[in-house]
Amino acid sequence: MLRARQLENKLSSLYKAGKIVGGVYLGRGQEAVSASLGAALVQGKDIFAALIRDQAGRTAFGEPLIDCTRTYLGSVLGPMKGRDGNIHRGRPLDGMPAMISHLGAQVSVVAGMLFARRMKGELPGVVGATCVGDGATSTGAFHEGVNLAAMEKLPLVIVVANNQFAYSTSTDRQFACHDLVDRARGYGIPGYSVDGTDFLACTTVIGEAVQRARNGGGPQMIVAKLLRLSGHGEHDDGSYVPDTMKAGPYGRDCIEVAMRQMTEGRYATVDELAAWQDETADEVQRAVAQAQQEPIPDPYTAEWNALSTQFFKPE
Amino acid sequence: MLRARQLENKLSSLYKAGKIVGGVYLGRGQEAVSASLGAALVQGKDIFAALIRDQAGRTAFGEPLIDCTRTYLGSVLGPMKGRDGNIHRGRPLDGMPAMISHLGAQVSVVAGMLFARRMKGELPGVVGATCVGDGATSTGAFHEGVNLAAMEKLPLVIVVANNQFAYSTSTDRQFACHDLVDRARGYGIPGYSVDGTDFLACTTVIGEAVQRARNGGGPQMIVAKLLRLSGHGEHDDGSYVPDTMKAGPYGRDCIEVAMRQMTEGRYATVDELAAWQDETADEVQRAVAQAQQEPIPDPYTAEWNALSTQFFKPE
Amino acid sequence: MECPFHPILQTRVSVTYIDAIREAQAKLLREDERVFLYGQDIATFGGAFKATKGLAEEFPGRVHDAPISEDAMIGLAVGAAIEGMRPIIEMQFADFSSIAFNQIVNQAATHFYRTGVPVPLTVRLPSGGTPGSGPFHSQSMESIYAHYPGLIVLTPATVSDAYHMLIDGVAMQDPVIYCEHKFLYRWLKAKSISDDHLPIGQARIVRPGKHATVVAYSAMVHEAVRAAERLHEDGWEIEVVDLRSVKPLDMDTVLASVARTGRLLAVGEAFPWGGVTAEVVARTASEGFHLLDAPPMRLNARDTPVPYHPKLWAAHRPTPESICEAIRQLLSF
Amino acid sequence: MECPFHPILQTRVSVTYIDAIREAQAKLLREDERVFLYGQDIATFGGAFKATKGLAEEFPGRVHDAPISEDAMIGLAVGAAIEGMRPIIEMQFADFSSIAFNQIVNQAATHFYRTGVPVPLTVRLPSGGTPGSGPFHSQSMESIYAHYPGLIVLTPATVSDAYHMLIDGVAMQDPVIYCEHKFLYRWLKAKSISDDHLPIGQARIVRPGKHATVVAYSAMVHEAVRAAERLHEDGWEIEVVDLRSVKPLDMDTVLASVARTGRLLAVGEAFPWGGVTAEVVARTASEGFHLLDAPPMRLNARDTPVPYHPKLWAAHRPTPESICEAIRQLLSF
Ligand SMILES: Cc1ncc(C[n+]2csc(CCOP(=O)(O)OP(=O)(O)O)c2C)c(N)n1
Ligand SMILES: Cc1ncc(C[n+]2csc(CCOP(=O)(O)OP(=O)(O)O)c2C)c(N)n1
Ligand SMILES: [Mg+2]
Ligand SMILES: [Mg+2]
Repeated sequence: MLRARQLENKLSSLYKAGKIVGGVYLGRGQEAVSASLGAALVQGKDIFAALIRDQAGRTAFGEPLIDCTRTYLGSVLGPMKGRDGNIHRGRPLDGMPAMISHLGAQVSVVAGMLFARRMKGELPGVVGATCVGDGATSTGAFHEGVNLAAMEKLPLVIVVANNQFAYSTSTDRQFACHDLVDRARGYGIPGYSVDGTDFLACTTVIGEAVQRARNGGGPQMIVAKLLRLSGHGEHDDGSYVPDTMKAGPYGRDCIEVAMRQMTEGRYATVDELAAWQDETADEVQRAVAQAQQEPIPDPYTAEWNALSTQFFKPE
Repeated sequence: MLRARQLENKLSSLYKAGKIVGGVYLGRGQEAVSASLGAALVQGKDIFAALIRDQAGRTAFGEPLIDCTRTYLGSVLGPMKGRDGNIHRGRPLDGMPAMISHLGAQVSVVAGMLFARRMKGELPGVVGATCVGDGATSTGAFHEGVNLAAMEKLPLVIVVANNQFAYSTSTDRQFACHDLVDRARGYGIPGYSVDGTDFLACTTVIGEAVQRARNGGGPQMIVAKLLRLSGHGEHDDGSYVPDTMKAGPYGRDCIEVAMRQMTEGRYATVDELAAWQDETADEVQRAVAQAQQEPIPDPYTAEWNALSTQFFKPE
Repeated sequence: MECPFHPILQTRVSVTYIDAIREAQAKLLREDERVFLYGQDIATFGGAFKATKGLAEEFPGRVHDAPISEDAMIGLAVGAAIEGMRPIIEMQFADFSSIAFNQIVNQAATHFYRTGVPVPLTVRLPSGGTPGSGPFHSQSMESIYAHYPGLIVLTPATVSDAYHMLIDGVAMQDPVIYCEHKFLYRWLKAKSISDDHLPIGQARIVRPGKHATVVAYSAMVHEAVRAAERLHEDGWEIEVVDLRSVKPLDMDTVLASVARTGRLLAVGEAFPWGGVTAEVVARTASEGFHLLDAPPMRLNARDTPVPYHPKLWAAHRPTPESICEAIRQLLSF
Repeated sequence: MECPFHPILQTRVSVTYIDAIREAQAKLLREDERVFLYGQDIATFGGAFKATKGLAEEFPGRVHDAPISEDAMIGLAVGAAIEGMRPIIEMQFADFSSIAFNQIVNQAATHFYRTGVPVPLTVRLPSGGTPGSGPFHSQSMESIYAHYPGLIVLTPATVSDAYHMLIDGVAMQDPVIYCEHKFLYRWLKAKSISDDHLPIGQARIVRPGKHATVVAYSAMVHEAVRAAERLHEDGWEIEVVDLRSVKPLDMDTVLASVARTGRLLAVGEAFPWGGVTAEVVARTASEGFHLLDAPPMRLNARDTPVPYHPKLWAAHRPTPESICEAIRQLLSF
């Protein structure tokens, strides 16, 4: 979580300094939710389809920081080799599918991965998880994917981070239901609500849902309420977010809450946290420095191959 | 209802006699639901996007029988002029949009018609309605359409005819929820259940929902349970429908139920119903005979114009 | 050598195009445990066209009825392919793949380029027109998918190709769009299927000739052959090339044929703007300009949706008559 | 005569391509009460590219934020158009129209043919590549939509065309796919916009020449002009044709140009299989074979998804350098 925040702060400065082309999308304010999910999953076994604001979840799941910096900075040594950027990275063979931009589209992909695992005899035991935003719940792909997973009774955990906005669009232009958790019943799956700014609540609720999926309980939906604490991307100042909302219950910073919860609950001392913060700051620095030194793609030697198949011509 | 059943019986024989090319899709068993909806709407004012099994609703809404026979028989005088067939007919300017095959796609079209009516100052007062099957609820288009209508608070009435099958696929391969009516809450709209074989219940529940929409109550969802009493199309004998289901509560014929309800409730006498039946049989006969005499499309004189715009070339 | 067919088939006197598709799937299921089928009404019912008849019983747990969720069906296939499976997805009609368009062109097609991980999945598209099937059950979408990098688009025209290309397509590491023509399903029959077959990526000279080359694919191959037969009566020898796959496109065979004949007509059943015939003619003009003795020609369907009425339908797509007419025009230069 | 621009614009020294799009929408909203705008983040926020900045305030109740439901957005537009409205739908990026693909090609495009009732709706597609935007925010989908009967596909390359073609497109009775190029948004400026303009359906000679014709559209027109300028230094006079709309395709202008030059290069930013360049080359070869003194050529993007890294991106699409090279090759025949 901390690492993610620090990494993202760094990405933001790199973007503002013109070192990153394209866009930078941050998960500020969503770290508690995302990290709780990533931490509840087991790398090498489970599947985590991270979305746009899941740096914290990725880190918690075990994605190395360098994957992030390499992808943002376009290093050819990164998992996407400069072919795709930023949050679109992944390592599908390590349980980390690489998102396409089209919202909602990853839900059925994770379902398919789980479906395959079942055919291979690996279920129950494995969990597949993905996050979506409030806006993504309006997509047909989300609906089809969740419904299919429910019908197939797959161990899919869907975390909906209702951060009150989809880009600039507030939830009243997105849906009319009282609470998105009401959708769960319509899919015939359990739904849970959680305050996304409350780290301990997130770990508990999400951790339990993951456990239920793991034990054969079928798909689980968690709806976390919170507020996006940045613009949609770093090009956006988010000036449309009303001050009242920022001052409201979801406006608090989950990282601060988590730090307090850690110390108050005696999970860690203030000193330990500070030391940890220094350590992660170093790690981030190193990951950025390393990626910056690495080669970027060379169009002249690049392979332009959209297919893995090579068609040989007869002589 | 009666007219629809008789018409459809006739279509079935025409199909079996090779007089209709393509397919014939019947609404047998669904007449009570469909007719209740069609009858609750006002032609010339409301919108009714009929779907695959809505002959009864179309007739009740006021679509002339001849539109049906002309379209099935390919008369150039029909609303589709032989360019499209069977259930794909409509008269969009008279509040009867013409369905495309892709399930779920009509929901947002009706929403758009209502959206326009609102911009033109015709709301509240007007209702737009459409039917979908249990299978169509799995489409992304259905989800996006219902959600958009709910968000826009449009007077859309959605009738889900859960006839236990989508083609050959039973509902356990379609969704996992206990009852499709549970979806309504997730969209933030009221949902009602009704026994689709019970004509009086259908008129009451659907009639009231239409009224609520008309009065500004926003979208309404009605889920009717029933059994499809034919194959998917007349090419399909529906042999996959288990006998227990046919013998079960939804297996009863809504037309028989309706006739009984009419006589028992003294809405009509047995004689009146019999006379009515004769009359409609005549009407059906005339509509078929007329369409059969009419010209079919002539490819040599046909206009091949997908655009209404004519682009003029400069001299 | 004959293929080791399922007993059902061995006792038949002839094999139809749809039999071949069914048998190819049976063989794949039998021989490769990574293969599974997912599609609407394909399990107990055996599919809208019976292409999977009996397979659910024969291969328990390997043939699954899908909900009406084409987008999620392809998403599922991509996910399963990442995990090493070889899903075959049946679209009930090619036309409904429009719902899965995003997952096909953006998820499946880009996956290997983006991540280095291939997604070997096959999408079966029952394609093309039949009388009375109308605007939404008649489409030919090969040109749409071929436009996108990262997809292999197969268009078998014969019973043998229907069989072997499905097997070879499923064996490929990349996403395959397998366009099977509904008109050929039961109409096209073969005595048997031999093991000999061309690899994917090679076109085939169906009928040799020297006066003009007609390039076609899928059902249009048969219409082109009919046209060639008629013209043969008048002494013309028309070479007919079956592209077999539209991506990859075997321009070598096309150019070699045009080198022999000097004349080219490309025939397709799809809409006239762009598409296979444009690609074939454009590439021939670019790569084989000096081979051409006359302007290359195209014949496509008309520029309207596919009409419902059989009379209109028959005039909407190319027919032996209209192909003959086009060839005569081509020969008159 | 100058257009009666919004005060904001009148005081500016120059008008950008995106200003023109904004102003065209303002004018349409002002003058035609049937017009309304529907799209993600277009109301208060003014759109991802600010193409609707301030319009929600200026025209209350006429500019609506959409949910992330591209399929339903186009369904809504079709319904509203049936009812006589003139919706303009903004896709946030052309690439996301893949979600609306079915409603565009099957609902909107077939409506007039099937029912006789036209559906005058306009879909704005922010198209084409920019550095760093990657596989899903860079696509050029004009060829996909142009393949389908029933759609008009506009590809303005200039500030004036961005303005007038949007206005003229919205006035048309049929569904219009308006492909606006993101690279041109702020980079392309004009002093002002005159009222003079060509009708939709006519291509334009951007730069006259006599040695070869380069046919391009959208952003590639500017790359082609740059290439022509470079070659001018070597004494070559290259004619550049801006197609303006890819459907309808003004072959008269293309053929007239090729008649003058004898040589054709078609340049497009889309994927190489099929598409606009194939259609242009195929039709020129068919309809203007005798005009050609050399094999007609094509230059497209490479056959991979659009890469993210600016270095790769720049090598993926045609550039003035690669266009120059192609023209030199064309001239060497
Ligand atoms: C299908 C689709 N339409 C539009 C977009 C453009 N887009 C990218 S992010 C975004 C907002 C997403 O909102 P939400 O799902 O709430 O996630 P958040 O950004 O709030 O985390 C939009 C509209 C997209 N990526 N995919
Ligand atoms: C998007 C889409 N996929 C597949 C089909 C093919 N199809 C036509 S009707 C049908 C079954 C529909 O079932 P349901 O919605 O329950 O309606 P019912 O036929 O039972 O009235 C299917 C799969 C289609 N029309 N549209
Ligand atoms: Mg959000
Ligand atoms: Mg049903």
